[in-house]
Amino acid sequence: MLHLALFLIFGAVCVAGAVNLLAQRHPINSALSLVVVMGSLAGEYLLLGAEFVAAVQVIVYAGAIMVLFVFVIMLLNAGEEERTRGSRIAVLFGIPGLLVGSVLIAWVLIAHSGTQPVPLGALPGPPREIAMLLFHDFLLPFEVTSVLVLIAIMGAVVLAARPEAVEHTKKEG
Amino acid sequence: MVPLSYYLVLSGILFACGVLGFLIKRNIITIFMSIELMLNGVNLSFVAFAAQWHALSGQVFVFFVMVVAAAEAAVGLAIIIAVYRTRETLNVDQVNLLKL
Amino acid sequence: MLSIETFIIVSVIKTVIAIFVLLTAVAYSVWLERKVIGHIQNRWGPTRVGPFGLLQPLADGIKFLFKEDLTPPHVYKPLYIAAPMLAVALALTSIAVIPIGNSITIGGIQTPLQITDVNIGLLIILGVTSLGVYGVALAGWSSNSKYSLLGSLRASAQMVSYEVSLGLSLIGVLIMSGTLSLRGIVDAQGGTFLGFIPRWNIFQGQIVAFFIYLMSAYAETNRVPFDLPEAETELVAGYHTEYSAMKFAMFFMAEYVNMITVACLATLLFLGGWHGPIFGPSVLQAILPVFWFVLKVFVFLFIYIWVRGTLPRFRYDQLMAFGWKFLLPLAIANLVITALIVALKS
Amino acid sequence: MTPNLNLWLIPVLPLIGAALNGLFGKRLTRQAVATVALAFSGAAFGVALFVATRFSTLQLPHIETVAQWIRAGNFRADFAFYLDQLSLVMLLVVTGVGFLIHIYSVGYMWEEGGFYRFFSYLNLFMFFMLTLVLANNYLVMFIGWEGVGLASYLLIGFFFLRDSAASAGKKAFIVNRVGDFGFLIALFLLIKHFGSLDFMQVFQQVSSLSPETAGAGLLTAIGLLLMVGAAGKSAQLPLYVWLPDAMEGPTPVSALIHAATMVTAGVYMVARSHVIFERAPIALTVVAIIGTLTALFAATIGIAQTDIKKVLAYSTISQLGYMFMACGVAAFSAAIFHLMTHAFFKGLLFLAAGSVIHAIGGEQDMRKMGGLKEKIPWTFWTMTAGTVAIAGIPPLAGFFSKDEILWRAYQASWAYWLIGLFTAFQTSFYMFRLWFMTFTGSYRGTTEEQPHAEHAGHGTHLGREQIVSRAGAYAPHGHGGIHESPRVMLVPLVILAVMSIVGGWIGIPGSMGGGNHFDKFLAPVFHTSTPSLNTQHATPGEVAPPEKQTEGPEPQTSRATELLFTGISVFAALLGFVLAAILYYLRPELPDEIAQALGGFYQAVLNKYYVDELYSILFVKPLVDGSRRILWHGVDQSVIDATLDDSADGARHISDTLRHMQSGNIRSYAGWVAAGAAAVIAYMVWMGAR
Repeated sequence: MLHLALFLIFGAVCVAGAVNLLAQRHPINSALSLVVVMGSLAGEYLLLGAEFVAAVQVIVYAGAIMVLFVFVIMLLNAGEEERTRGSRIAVLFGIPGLLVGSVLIAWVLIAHSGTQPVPLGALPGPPREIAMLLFHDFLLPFEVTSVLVLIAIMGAVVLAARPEAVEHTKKEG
Repeated sequence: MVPLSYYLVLSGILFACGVLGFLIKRNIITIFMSIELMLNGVNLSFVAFAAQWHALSGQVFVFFVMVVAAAEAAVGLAIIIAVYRTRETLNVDQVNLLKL
Repeated sequence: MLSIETFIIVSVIKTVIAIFVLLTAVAYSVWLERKVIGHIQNRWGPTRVGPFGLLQPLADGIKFLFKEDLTPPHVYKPLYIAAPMLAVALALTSIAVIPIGNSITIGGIQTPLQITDVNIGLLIILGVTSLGVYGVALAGWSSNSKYSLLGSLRASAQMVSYEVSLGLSLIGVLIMSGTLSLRGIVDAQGGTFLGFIPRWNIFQGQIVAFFIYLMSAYAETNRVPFDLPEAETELVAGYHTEYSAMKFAMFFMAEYVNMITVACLATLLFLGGWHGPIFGPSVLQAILPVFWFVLKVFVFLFIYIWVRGTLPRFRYDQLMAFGWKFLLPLAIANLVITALIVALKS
Repeated sequence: MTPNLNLWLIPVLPLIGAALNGLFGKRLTRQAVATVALAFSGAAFGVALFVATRFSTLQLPHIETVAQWIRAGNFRADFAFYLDQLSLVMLLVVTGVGFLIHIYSVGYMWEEGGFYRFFSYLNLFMFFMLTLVLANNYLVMFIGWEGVGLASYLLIGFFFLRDSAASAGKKAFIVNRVGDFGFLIALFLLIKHFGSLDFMQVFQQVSSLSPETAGAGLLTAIGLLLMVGAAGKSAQLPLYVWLPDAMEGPTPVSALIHAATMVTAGVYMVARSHVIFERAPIALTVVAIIGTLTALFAATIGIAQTDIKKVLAYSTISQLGYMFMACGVAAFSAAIFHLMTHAFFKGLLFLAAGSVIHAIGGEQDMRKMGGLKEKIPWTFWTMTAGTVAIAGIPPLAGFFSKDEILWRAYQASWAYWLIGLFTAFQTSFYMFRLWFMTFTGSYRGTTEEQPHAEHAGHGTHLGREQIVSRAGAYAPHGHGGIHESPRVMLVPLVILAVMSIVGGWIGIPGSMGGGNHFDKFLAPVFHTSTPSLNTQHATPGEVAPPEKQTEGPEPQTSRATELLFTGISVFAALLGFVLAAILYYLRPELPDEIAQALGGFYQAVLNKYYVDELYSILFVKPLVDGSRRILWHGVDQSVIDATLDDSADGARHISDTLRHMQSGNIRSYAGWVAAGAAAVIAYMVWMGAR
């Protein structure tokens, strides 16, 4: 009972945040509502027992990635988005397509909703086991992603640095 | 006790919101956030299925998704900065040099 | 096992006590700071209100409360108002998982000296502190003034960068103790070597990590020598330039709460928590651990103030270079070495 | 347990040499190139000799598998080498003669451009030939088979700036294709019916079959097809036409490839597959007939030729005919024997002819030679040895082998013998004709002032190499004037001369008190035809079982007759000598009168019976025209190209309209993606629902 209530609360906050993300016209509001979504998702994870995932969700997503977003928004001093009619296709095809797709998926889920319920804290993901999986079974993907991150860092530096800045650092060596 | 399908519906809704944002928003940064939203929706389904099948690997995949998302955010935001520097706008409708 | 009701009641009581104690501590750490800085700078510090100015914090509080709460024009109101609340709320949240002593039994109800004991307490603290950035950033951005914006940009950049080395410095300790629960970490530090050296992590080779943590913590809390966000000489008062009265007080509180939080964290992770010589009658034995804990936190805070009284401020590029080019590699090296040693031992 | 002899070394060594020369030869000096080539071919020869010494210790056949190659279901073909008496003989012949000719070539080719190219090709040829000889299954054999074809193509067209050379190379290649076609089909049949190409397995299964004495069958088909391949490679009727043109290549090449080794590959192959042939009497008869006719036919042409190398070429063809005749009468060991001796004296003859040409500055027309005896004594004497040997005058090599063949042929059918005898007569006639025209009488050429025709001919080719060659040219011997060849060319001549004198003595038939060791040596290879004995007797005019000779002492009666026949063939040879002497030494004006008398027939012979023209009318022209009209203009241009172009245009038009989808607007793209995703989901749901 409490479980379902918590689920519904978090879920409601989640959906509200997502909708708000779309409704808001100022990027920073969207960003904050996304943070809210992530926070409540962390709550959902806790309900599912994935405490470690929840914590990392908060630290990485809310604490790092979204901070980056906010940071960029502040840096570029992005204002309200103006309403331009750029793309008819997005409206003509995309939204109907999206509706069709989601309706179909919903139908499938409802049709097969005979899934047995998940108890509270169904699968506790203690850091130790996750570490075992991450550093033992999934070692190769882990390393690959680390390389990916490295590349991403360098790419970000190269992309964002002003040419003259790059020259400057080159001179400095 | 919450049926698994609830979680899946929730993640589906989040994903759909992400797609919708991609479709209707003009601001590059917001569109980018929509992507993150989709990723989150997927993550939720990952964790839900992990709980369903008692397989921790589902949660591990969430970490991979997060890492990818982080990398993507770093590069993407850098790109956004570069675009803004050259085009003086964040409106995707005005960043359409790729057309024929 | 407690029933839900008692659990909730006990939790509420503990929360109230914790917040009260914390805010008092904040108030008196401000007082302490002014005193110590005063003496360092060969002044007296506050003396007028009460003996040794002991009531000074109270006076300050009252002043803040009754000041006019003015909102400058052109600010983005929702966030302008939300920011300080966010800051202080997050700051207070992180205290929830900090244990200050072993569990005690009162009226047959046995409860830990901690609002709640979760086995990923450390992660929660990290998460909350990482969220603390928002308060600063939004405050600066929403108050729509260049000083605030610059201050907040600096603040958020600084916090994000130093958070990395902070987290990395902690991982060494985690490897040593093998748990994420703060209580577990403290328990892992019980006992002594050779009878007289306590088994604190700082004595177990985490000394480097400790100092990395120290510096990162200063940066996290925007304290001297890393107080760039509110560098009076450059940007009037940094991100809270436009704030006044209670909103400003909230930031003020948030800063000191954060100080105390990191001090507690340092105590728990490096200085052996509430471990210390236990002796005397049972009452004393019940009190002593808490006493040791508070003592250590106090020492840490004193160092904070001492540093502020001593060191000059960094330049911004120096700050970033220091964080990324010195602390981070050092932390990684420490982590690797610790991991190797532990692996070789086991 | 048999020791591992590392047989793979023997082919691979020349390959290494070829690679070295081919890759780096351009930068190396001629000395270095020659050293490399000689070193590696010599090494191969050395290994072959070593193998020969260890041969007695082996249990035969000795098979060494180097690597797996093909494993498809039950079918498997490995890179494996197969050593028995037969392949040992071939091995020694190929490596030995090959090595000698390598040495010779150093002197002969010294001032040609593309020196390194030549030796690289030559080593490459050695590699493939040895692969062919040592192959353990038909597939590896086929590799070598094709490889030697390639090498001969490259070497015939060595002076590829001369159209005649280039086209000769092409001709050789294409004609060989016809033969290889037959060979391939034979291989397919083998795979289909025996599921293997491995010699051992195939032969075991075959020998379990009963001979197809009554009517043709599978084995007959295989045999005939193999014979087609052999005819292509060994220049038998009707596929012999490429060999005379192959004389466009440098003379050492003619000696090595088109006399000593490659052209005998067909004989070797037939001998190797003797198990099949012995059970396909019809095929065997065909082999014999083809061989006989070829021998006769080529000999008659050879009589009228005036180009020294052409004469030798046709004589090669006819000698090969002999070998096939021997195979056809199941006298395989005799065939191989003749193959060996032929390798000696024909190699010798070619090299000597090369020496002559070289001496008088590239002139190949015998009518412009004469009286060279004193001028180039070494060449003269060695050539004499070769001529006598091929003419079949005892006790030289050619005599024994040819005599063996004739005797066996007689045992099979007197017709073979008669034609063979006539051919032998012709052989000695035209060989001595060549001999007289070249060395006796008075010199009819004018070499003093004319430059090296052959070399001048190549003077045009490969400017850069030409410069190099000029740089190194004229070093060994100054030009102008008739001169003996350098020692490096003479030594191989002498060795081969000796071989062609004594080479036959290892096969002296029992009738002449010899032990006929060669036959006995090869006996184990060819003794598998025992089961087919009786049936062969049952069919008159059919193969005489070789065991008659190999097993035990032969009956006295046949010995007397054999001696008689020997005498007859020797007499025929001498007759040819005398006739040649009369016509070309004593009364040199006679031949023209005879030619006048014969008239048309002489013209026909002179023009090789117009066979080339016939072929070009029958096959070449229709093929070319058909290809041009139908395949090129018809199919290629108006069907394939047209469809291609039209589809390309269509694609361009469609994309011209479609590209408007690419508005460059991210959201539009997102829209497409969403629609597509919806479609995919719908499809999957539909599938799931069904």
